[in-house]
Amino acid sequence: MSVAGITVALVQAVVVLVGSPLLLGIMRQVRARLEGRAGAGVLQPWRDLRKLMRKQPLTPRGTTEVFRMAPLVLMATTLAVVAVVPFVTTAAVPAAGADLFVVVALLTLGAVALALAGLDTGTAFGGMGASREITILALVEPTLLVGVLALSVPVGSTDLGDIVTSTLRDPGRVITPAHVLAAVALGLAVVAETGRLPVDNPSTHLELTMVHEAMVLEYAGPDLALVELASAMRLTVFLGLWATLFAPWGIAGTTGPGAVALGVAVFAVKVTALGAGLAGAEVFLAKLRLFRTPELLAGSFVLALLAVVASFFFG
Amino acid sequence: MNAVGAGLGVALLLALAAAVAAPLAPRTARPAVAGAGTALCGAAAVLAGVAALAGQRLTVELPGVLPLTGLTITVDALGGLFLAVVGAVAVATGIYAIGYGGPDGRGVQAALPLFVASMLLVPVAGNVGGFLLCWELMALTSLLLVAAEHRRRDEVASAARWYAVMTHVGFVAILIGLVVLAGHAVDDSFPALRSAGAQLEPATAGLVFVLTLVGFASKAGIVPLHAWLPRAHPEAPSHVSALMSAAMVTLGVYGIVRVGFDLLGGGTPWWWVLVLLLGAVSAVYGILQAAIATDLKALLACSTTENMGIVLVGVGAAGMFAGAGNLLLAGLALTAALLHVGNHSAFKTLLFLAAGSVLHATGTRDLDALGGLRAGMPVTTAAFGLGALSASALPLGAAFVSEWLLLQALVHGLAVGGVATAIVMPLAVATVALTAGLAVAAFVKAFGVGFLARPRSAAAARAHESPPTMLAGMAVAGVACAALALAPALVLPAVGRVGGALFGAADPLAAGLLVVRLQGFTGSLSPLLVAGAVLVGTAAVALGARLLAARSRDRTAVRLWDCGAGPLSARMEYTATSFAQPLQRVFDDVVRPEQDVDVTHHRESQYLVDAVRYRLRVPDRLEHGLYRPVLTAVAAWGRLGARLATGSIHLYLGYGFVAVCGLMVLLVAIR
Amino acid sequence: MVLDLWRRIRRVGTSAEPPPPRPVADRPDRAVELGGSVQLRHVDAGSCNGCEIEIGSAFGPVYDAERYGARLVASPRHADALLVTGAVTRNMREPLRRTYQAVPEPKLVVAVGDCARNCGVFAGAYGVAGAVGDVVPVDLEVPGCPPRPEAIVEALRTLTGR
Amino acid sequence: MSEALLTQLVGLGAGAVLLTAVLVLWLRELAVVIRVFAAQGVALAGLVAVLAVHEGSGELAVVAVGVLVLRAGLLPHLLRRALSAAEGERRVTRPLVNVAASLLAAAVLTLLALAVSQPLVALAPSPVTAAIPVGMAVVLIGFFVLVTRRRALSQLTGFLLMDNGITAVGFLTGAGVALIVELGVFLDVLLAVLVLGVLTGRMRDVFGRTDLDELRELHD
Repeated sequence: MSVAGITVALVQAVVVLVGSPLLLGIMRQVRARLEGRAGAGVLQPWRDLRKLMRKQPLTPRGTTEVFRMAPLVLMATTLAVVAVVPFVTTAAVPAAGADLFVVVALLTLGAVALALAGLDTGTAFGGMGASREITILALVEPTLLVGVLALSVPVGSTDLGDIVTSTLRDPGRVITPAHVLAAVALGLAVVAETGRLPVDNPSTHLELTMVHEAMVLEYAGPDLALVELASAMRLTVFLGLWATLFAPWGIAGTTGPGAVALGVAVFAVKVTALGAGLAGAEVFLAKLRLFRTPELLAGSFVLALLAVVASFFFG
Repeated sequence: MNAVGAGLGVALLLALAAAVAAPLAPRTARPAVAGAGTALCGAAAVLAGVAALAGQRLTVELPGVLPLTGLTITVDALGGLFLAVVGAVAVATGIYAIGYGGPDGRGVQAALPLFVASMLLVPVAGNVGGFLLCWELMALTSLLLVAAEHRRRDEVASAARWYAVMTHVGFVAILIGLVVLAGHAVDDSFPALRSAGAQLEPATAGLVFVLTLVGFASKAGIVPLHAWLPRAHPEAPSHVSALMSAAMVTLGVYGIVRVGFDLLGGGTPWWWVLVLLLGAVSAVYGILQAAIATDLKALLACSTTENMGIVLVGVGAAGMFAGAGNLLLAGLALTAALLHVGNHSAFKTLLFLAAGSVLHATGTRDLDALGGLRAGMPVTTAAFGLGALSASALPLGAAFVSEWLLLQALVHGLAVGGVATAIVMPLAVATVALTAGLAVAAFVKAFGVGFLARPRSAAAARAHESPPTMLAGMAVAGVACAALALAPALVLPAVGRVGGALFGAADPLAAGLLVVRLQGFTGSLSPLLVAGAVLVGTAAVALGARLLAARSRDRTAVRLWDCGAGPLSARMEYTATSFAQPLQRVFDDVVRPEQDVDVTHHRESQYLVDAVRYRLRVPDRLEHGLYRPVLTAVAAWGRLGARLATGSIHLYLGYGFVAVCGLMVLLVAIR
Repeated sequence: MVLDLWRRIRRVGTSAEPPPPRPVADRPDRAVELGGSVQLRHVDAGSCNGCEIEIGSAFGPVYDAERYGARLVASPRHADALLVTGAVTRNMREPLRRTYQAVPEPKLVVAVGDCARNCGVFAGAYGVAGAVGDVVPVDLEVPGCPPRPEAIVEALRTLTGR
Repeated sequence: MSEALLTQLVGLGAGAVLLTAVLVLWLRELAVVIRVFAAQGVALAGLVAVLAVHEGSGELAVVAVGVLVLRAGLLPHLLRRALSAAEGERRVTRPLVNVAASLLAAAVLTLLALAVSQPLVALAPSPVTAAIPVGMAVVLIGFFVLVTRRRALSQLTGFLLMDNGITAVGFLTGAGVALIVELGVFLDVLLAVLVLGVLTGRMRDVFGRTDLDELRELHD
């Protein structure tokens, strides 16, 4: 991994770290406006984080190291993914690591750490959240990997860098049925993984309807800040991955400062647009019952499978 | 006499010595003698296996040992691999057995080293007679060990019965298959079989393959022949469960590879489609049972079925690729499968030993009654955590590397064999993916519910750490897991050579210590870098959080948030059953749980509920569907036979006499 | 169906009223420490639900308390301030105290409504343990039975300072 | 038009047809299902139009217009009328097989269609014939809908799905379906729809619902 590679990785890490709360703020703002409210402003998530960092850290009695470590692992896995994925430029992707299977597995590892923390608290809500999160996680996996298969067949590699460069080389591929189907399938998978509507309602106050929130009910102060920040970053990463796979334009091919700056700008625009669109769509959606989500995921799986078939039979 | 011969000979001698010494030793010393002997024997076997993997060969003819055929010992790379795997498992379990003790009857303690010795002989037997002898010896000794505690618990007896019947049905299938094959060869040595298998007409070859596949699959716990596995493994003493689940089961895979690729020379594609489909079904079904199981050791046993299924997916894919003529990809798929065999042995040993130590400390295997073990037994908790991480195919875990290789093989194989692979591979990928997801669920449940949170029973609250020898046994397995997870390059080149050699292809991958790179395709993985990134990231985040957090306020312990009401009791915690409930409900059509709710009303008024009892059973559907009819039929035959057997000795002798005369008449007739 | 929902949104536009001038009341310095972000845990210590309705409308589109950086959360661990309504009943005395203990420092308590301030009409009634101030330290009080949403919003703004 | 562009367009059209078929299986609300069916008609017409441009045959162009009018206009309209006549019934279908399972079944059916239609494609390999499996898959999925749906109306959509699939296969095999044949097909489909519409009406009069399970009562 070269010096340029390391600098690019750092740039990406900083961009996602600083930008993801802003993305969250924008999405909340869009929602607020569509609901006829004024909204707390784009910077509000950052204010929340700053305040949480200043607050007193608490350790509930009876919890183990797992509870303490989970936020750190969640952040670390997300950062590791951010460092290797070619969000900004394909030139500096490390030889090993930008593999799509590795990326998916790393993101799963973070979610698993948080689920273990939820079980570790020993409260009913923690266990409930963990159980639901893991169930959804298990059912999303086939869609993700089969979608990866569909994207990697025409390229002959599961390496993100190769996929992006080859898509840039012939942009027509983006409107082949394989790509369209895969885009829809992975879009659904992203929604499920990031816990947005209709799979999970991130702004619910009812414990019994929670999935992700229920696992973190025991966290307070800096730990909670880490969890919130990491969740925002995961959202950014998933949206960014989707954009990188299906709209790779603007990703630089070199590590020159100008190219990188442009890449950062385009990345920000793409992710913001996706986030705003997602938030806008959420206004029209109601949360699915937990036991209706398998239908959604089965559907996305079928689309992914059809994408593979299409990529084989229509090249 | 080279290193292989020396290692193997020493191993067998040590095993025999231990088997003789253990019964003679005083009752208290028996486990120590048997355990130490087993461990040393395993160590010697590992040396032999490594030497064989390094390229040494050995062929010994022992005509006197066995009538008619004699016993031929032939050690090649494939055999060496399984020799090393079995030996390594034996080392860990042997050390563990010293402290675990378990049932200390003479026979049982003598059987342990014999079991290991027979398992070591199976992959090196070089002729049909010897192979079958070792296979049967392995079955018998393991049966002895499974039945060890039959006096204490009835389930043990029933489990042993199931195991005995199924393993012998499998043995008969293998016997017929290999004898049919040997019938076409000049003698029963494997080289002769090899040359005979080459010019066998497809129908016969297919028959031989299917027969042996049935036998070996029943040993490997492949659906639908898995029924004995979730019975026998939980009921056996834990170190025996580890030996069976991590070592013996893998020999089924050895048999399939040896017969299918080596002796029959690849055969026709439909064989391998069959193998792949069997593997896929086993993987999903096994892990689904594991995900909803609440018995810790039953969960591990089901996950064995799952892992063997994944291995068979790899083997089947290798066969399909080889049939399509892409030997490089075939080598890659088989390498992935064999590496997964090794990984599975490592983490399954660790998991079963940890589960044994839990059983030892709390006396229960029921996850719903465990929890909060972190406080009482930190080392066991850490060990199980490591094993669970390795088993759930997540980065930093051992299984991740092999499943990554397998997925790479499947992805690149999509277009290799035309429509056939184009239809099978996506399903295979989906299967592996679903299996990985459900494995995460199963092991998060096992670790999170079993070891974290608060104890759910008095026994779990009183749990204490196990004696040092048991911890040492776990440590050995743990080190193996960590090594395989972080530096697969230690073993991958050797395994790759085995995979490539079977198809006469080049090494499918180049494994540097840092990066594992596929040959012929772009694709590389660096477990070390991934682990490093995660660990460095964790440290960095922790540091950053410390710097940013307010220094004025330091971390304080508070009571759990119980919504302001009284203290949370253990009954309010999520149990394994409740954790698995969503999955069980999603897969309702597959697992068909039987649940009944009975509400007893209050004496005064039926509107006041006195108590609600909810019972949930998840029976094995396949078993109900397939085995019940067979069992009832067998029972009917038994009643029929009872009519012949009236108990009069003369009648029995009469049967024999009539039979002999009839035979002679027949001879006269056909002459 | 989606379309006419969209049309309705277009027709209504933002229904939030323009923000009134920032309140002049002096802020508790623990509130200053929070820096413009206050997350609230609402505790019903024995209220008649009048105050709940007003709180609900304070967070509704018209008054939109969220625009000032206040937010209701589901767990006291996430909260900076407790929003307590109603006279504290015997059964709620201990839970209220525990909820207060569960909030990490720095923490504040807002007593919403007359019952919360001085038991209102329920003063001395059977089962009433006292006002909120008798159980946990109160930093801010919102008078009224029930208090108008404007008053609640004003109190929240003195906490967030926006 | 160029080979590459043809491949693209045929691929897109076929993909759209298949996607709509899957959606019919996925969605519960009948009104939405009918809308999706109309979309499929549009996609089918587009496919035929692409072929027409490719072969430069005016006849095909006419057929394309006909397909558009009938399958995107007339049939959905009839279905919608039948649905509005079914006022008061539950407008949500209750399939015999749960949705997730039927989606997986659709996946398997697609793979099956691919397997069986390989020889057909092998006869004349071209970007056009490459899409034949999709037509097959739509036929199978339509049949599946026909088998697993309770309500007469949703079964009707299944039947029409099958017909769309058959039409698609007909055009893609490049057999150049004659205009007259196509018209004949149109007519008898129309007839079938009308007949079934009338039947559902009568059923409603007799049973008050169009749940086909009720027909069992006719046995005795």
